[in-house]
Amino acid sequence: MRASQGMPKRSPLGAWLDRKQDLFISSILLVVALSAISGLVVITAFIFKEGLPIMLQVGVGKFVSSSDWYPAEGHFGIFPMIMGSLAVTAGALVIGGVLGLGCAVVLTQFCPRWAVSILKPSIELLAGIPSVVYGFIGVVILVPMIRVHLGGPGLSVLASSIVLGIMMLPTVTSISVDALQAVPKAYRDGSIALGATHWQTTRMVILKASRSGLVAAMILGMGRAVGETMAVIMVAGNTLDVPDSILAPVRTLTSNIALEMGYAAGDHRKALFATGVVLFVIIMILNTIALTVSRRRSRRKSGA
Amino acid sequence: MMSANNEMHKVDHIRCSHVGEHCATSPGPAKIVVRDFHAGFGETQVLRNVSLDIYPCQRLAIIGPAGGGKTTFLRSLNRLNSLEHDFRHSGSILLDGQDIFASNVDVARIRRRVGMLYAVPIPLPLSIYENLTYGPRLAGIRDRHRLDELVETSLKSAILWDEVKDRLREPAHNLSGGQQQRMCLARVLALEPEVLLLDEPCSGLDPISTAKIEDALDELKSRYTVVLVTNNTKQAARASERTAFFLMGEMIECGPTAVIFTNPRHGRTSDYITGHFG
Amino acid sequence: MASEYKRYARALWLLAMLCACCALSGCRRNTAGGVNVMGSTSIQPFAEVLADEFNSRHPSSRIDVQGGGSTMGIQSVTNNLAQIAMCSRELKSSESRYLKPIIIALDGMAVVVHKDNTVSNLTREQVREMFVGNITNWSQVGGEDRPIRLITREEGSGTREAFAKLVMNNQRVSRKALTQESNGAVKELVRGDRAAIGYMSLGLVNDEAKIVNIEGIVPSTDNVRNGSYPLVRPFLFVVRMGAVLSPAAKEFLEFVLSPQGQHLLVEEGLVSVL
Amino acid sequence: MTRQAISNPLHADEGADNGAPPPQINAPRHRRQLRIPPDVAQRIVVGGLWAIAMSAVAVLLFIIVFIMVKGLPHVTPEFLLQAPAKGGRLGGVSPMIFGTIAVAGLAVLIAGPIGVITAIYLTEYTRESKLTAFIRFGADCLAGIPSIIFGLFGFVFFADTLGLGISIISGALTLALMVLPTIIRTSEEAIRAVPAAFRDVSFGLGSTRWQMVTRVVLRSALPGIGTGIVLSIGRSISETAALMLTSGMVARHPSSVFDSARTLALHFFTLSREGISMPKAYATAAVLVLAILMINLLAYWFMRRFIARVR
Repeated sequence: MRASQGMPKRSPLGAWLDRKQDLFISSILLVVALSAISGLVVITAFIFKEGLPIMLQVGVGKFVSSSDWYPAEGHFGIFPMIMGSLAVTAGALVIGGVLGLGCAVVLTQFCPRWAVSILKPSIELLAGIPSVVYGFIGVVILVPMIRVHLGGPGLSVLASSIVLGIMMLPTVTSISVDALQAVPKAYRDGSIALGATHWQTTRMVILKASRSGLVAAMILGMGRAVGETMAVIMVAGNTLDVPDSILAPVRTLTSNIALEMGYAAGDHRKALFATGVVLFVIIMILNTIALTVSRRRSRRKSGA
Repeated sequence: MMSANNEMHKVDHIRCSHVGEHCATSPGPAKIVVRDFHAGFGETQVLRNVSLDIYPCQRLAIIGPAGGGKTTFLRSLNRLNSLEHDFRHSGSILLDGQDIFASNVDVARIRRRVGMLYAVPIPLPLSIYENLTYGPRLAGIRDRHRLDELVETSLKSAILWDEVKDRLREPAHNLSGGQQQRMCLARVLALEPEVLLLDEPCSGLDPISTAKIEDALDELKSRYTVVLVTNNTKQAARASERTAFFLMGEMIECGPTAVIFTNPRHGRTSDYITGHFG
Repeated sequence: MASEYKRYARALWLLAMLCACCALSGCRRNTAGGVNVMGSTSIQPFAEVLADEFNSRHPSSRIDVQGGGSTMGIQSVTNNLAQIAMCSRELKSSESRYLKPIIIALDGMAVVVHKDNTVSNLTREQVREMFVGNITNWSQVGGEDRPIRLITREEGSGTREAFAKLVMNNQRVSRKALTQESNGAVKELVRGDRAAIGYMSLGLVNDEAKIVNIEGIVPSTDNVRNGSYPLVRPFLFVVRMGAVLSPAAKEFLEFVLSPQGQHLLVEEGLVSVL
Repeated sequence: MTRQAISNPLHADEGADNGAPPPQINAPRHRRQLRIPPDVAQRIVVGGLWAIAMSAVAVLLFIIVFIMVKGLPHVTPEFLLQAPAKGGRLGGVSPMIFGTIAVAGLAVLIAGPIGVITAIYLTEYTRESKLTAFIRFGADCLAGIPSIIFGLFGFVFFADTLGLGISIISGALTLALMVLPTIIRTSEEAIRAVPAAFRDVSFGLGSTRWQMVTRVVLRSALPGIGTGIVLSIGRSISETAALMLTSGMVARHPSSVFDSARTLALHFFTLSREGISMPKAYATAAVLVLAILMINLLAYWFMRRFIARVR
C-alpha cells in the first residue's frame, strides 16, 4: 500500500457509489436518450396516425400512382409530386454533392491553413442563411435569368435544384470535412511515400477510407433537400404535371403539403399528412439504399 | 502443470535471493498470482491455462511471437480487457491476494494500482501538465502543490523533466515521439502505481529514446513491480530478472531470465530466442 | 488550465440556470386582457393594422394576430386557442354548424397581367377558357402571339375558392398552371413574365402589374361595392356560436365594424361593408 | 483514362503483365493512348476543385452583398429599435430580433444537451445493436420531414394538448425536435472519430466511463459537436413554416416564454411574400443575415480559441 498512500481514501459509501457510478450515469443517460428518441417516435406516430387512414381508404396504389390531385372533388393522387421530389432532389444532389464534396476535399487536402480559416466559416455561414432568403433570391435573380436565357416559366426543376443544391452544400461540406479529417495522417503519408501525387492519394486512399462519413454527409444533405419547403415553394412553380424537362415547373411533396396545409380541412388535410407519410417512406428507402451500399462496399473491402 | 509451477517457485526464490541487491525489499509473497487463467473474445480463445507468479520489485519480461496472447495477458492484469463486451475469462488473478475479477472490486482503483504503458505513445489532447495530472485528479487529488510535486517527481523519474519543465502548458502533441512515450510513462508514474505494465514500450522508438526509456525503467525497478511485454529478446535479457515465454496462447515456460536465455527447458523457447521462428 | 475551463463551464451553467429561473418566473399566461386572432395569411396584414390601432386606443387590452391559414384559425377557435378566426374562404357546411361568420370587409379580386401586355379587357368566359386550358395563346384574345402562362393560387385558399366560384364555374384549373402561395408571389411573377396572367387581391396591386377589366368593368372600389364588378370575396372573422367572448374581444369586433375600423381597412385597399 | 493514369505509379508492375515495358514514373509521356500524366491530372483536378470551392464562396458573397446593398440603406437605428406599424410597412423590427433570439436560443439550449447526451449514450454506453441502428435510421429519416409537419405537430401537441399555447416555448420545443436529429448525428460522428486509444489510456489511468467521456472524448469531439450545433442554430434562425403555427406572428416584445413572438425570418417571409413592403423586407433580411454572420463569427472565434488550447 506504500505507493498509493497519496491517494485520498474514499468512504465506503463513496466507494460503492464510485463502483456503481457507471450504472447510475448510464441509466440517467438512457432516460435522456429515450426521451429524445421518444420525441422522434411520437412525431413519426403522429404523421402516420393522421395520414395512414385516408391512404388506405383511397388505396395505397392509387394514392401513389394517380395523377389526379383535386382535393375539392375528393381525388387524391400524388404521382406528379413524387416524381417532382425525386427530380428536384436528384438535381440538388448533383449540384450540392459535387460542390459540397469539392469544397470538403479542397478544405482538407489542398488548402493552406489561412485559406481554411476563411473558406470553412463562409461555407458554414451558408447554412445559416434562411431558406426564405434563398427562395427569395431564387425568385428575384435566378428565375428571371432562366426565363430570359433558357426559356420556360423560369420556375423550374433547374431553379429548384440550384437553390436546393446550394442550400445542402454546407451540410454536405461540414460533415464530409469531419469525415475526411478523421482519416489518419499516416494513410496519406504512406500513399505519398509510395510515389502517388496528392490528388491520387486523395482519390484512392482518403476518399475511400472516409467513405461511410461521406455517405452520411450525402444522406443528411439529401434529407435537407427532400425536406426543404419554403425555398422550393417559391422557385418550383408547383404545377400538377409531371415535369418533362429540367425547365418545366414542378411540385414536390413538401411544397404540396406546405402550400395547402393552411387551408385544408377534413379529408384534404388527412391527404396532406398522407403525403407526409409517403415522403417519410421515400426518405426511408433512400437511406436504406445508401446504408446498404456503404455497408456492402466496406465489407467487400475488408474481405479483400 | 501445477508441479512445474511449484518447481519454478523454488527456483525463483533461490534466484531472487541472488538478485536481492536490486530489490529494496526482500521478495516476499507474490504480488500478482495468476492461476489457471483462460481468456478469449467471443468465440476466439486467446489464453489457455496460464499460471504465473509475479513478485514485487522484480521485472518480468514476457516474450513470444505475435499472436501469442502476451498483450491480452497484460491487459487482463488491470482489467482493460473487461471493456470489450465479448471478453470472457476463467481462472483467477490475485493482486495482493485480492481477486481483481471479483464483483465488488473498484476497477478504477485496480487500474490505478496497476498502471499501463502502451506500445505507441498516446498523449491525450491536453497540455503536458494536464496529461500528467489526469490520473491523480481522477483519483481525487485537488491540491495544487501536491499535483505540481507529482508532476515534477514523475517527470524526473521518466527522465523528461529537464526537457519539458518550461513547456508544461504546451499541448502534449508538440513533443517528439520519444518524449511523448516518456511523458506517457511519467503519466502512469504520477498515479504512484504498484505494478507497471509495459506493452512493447519501445517498439516505435529510435535506439536513443529506447535507451532513455530503459534507463528510466532501470531506476524504477527498485520501487515497482514491472511486467514488460517485448518483441525484442535483447531488451528482455537486458531489462528483466525473470522471463516468461508465451506461444499460441499458452505459457510455455517461465523462469529467471538468465536461465531462460542460456538454458531453456523447452526446445521451442530456445528456437524462439535463437531466432528460428517468430 | 483545466480549472480555468471548468470555471467557464460553471459560469455558463449558472447563466443557463439564471435564464431558466427568469423564464420560469415570467411564467404567466396572461390571457386576461389578451385576445388571440388567428387564421388566413391574406387577412392577417389587415388584421394587424386593426389590432395596432385598437391596442393603442385601449392600452389595457391586447389583441394578438397570428397567421397559419384559414383552417388553422378555425381549428384554434374550435380548440379555444383563439377567440377569433380569420377566414378568407367560406365556411364548410360542417363548420357553419357551430361557427358564426362575420364579414368584416370585401376584397375585390383583380386579374393581372404584365405591364406591357396589350390586352386590357377580358370576358369572364375568356378568363375561364384560359385557366381551363382551352385558350393557350394571347393572340386568341387579341394580344401578341405568345403562349399564355397561367398563375393560380393554391388549392383551398380563399382567393382561389372565390375565383373558382366566380370565374371557373367550378371547372378544373389547368394542370399546367403555376401555383403560388401568396398575393406577393403572384405579383412578382406577373411583374417579370410578359406571358403571365394571374389573379390577386385588388388592394395589393400596385403599378408593377396591369389590371385587366372584366366584361368592360373597371375593378374600382365603387364598382366592387355596388356589385357591378363580379370578382369579389368576403373577408371573414369567425367566432364560435354561443361562445362567451371576453369584453376585449367584443370591443375589438365592434371596433372592426365601426366607421373608424372600416376606414382603416379602406385605406389598406379593401372595400367597406358599411 | 484518368483512372489508369492515376493507378499506374502505385501499381507499377501492372504494365509488365501486359507485356509492355515496365512504366517509369519519370517518363510518363511514352505511355499508351491518351494518358494524362499524374502531375498534370493533379493540377487539373486541384484547379477544378478550387474553382468549385471559390464558386461556393462566390454564391455566399453574392447573397450577402445583394441583401446588404438592397437592405442596408433602410436599416436605421430606428428600424432596429422600433416595433413595426401598419402591418410592417412602417416601423422596425426590434420585437422580431428579440423573438428570434428567444426562440432559436431556447431551442438550441433544449436540443443541444439532449442531443449530445443521446449521442454519448449511443456511442459510449451501448453496444452497436439493432436498436442503435434503428435509432440512427429514424433520426436520418426525420431530418427530411418538412418543417410544416413539425409545425403542425407542435401546434397540436405543445400548443394545444400540453396547453402551452402559441408561444415561444412551443416554438422552441418544436424547433428542438426538428434539429435534434442533426445534433444527434453530427455529435455521434464527432464522438466516433475520437481515437479509441484515448479511451484505453483514460481507463488505464483509472477513470470511470463518465470521467473518460467528459474529460477526453467530449473535449476532442467538441469541434465536431460545435459544427452540428452551429448548423442547428442556423436552421433554427431561418425556420419559418414550423414557427408560423407554434410561436406565432405577434409583432410585440414578449414578456415571458409563454408569449407569442414573431421571428425575423417569419417577418421577412410575410413582408416579401404578401408584398407588403419590399424595402422593409430587404432591411429585415439584411438584419437577419448580419445577425447570422455575427453568430457564426462568434461561434467560430470561440471554437478556434478552444481548439488552439486543446491541440
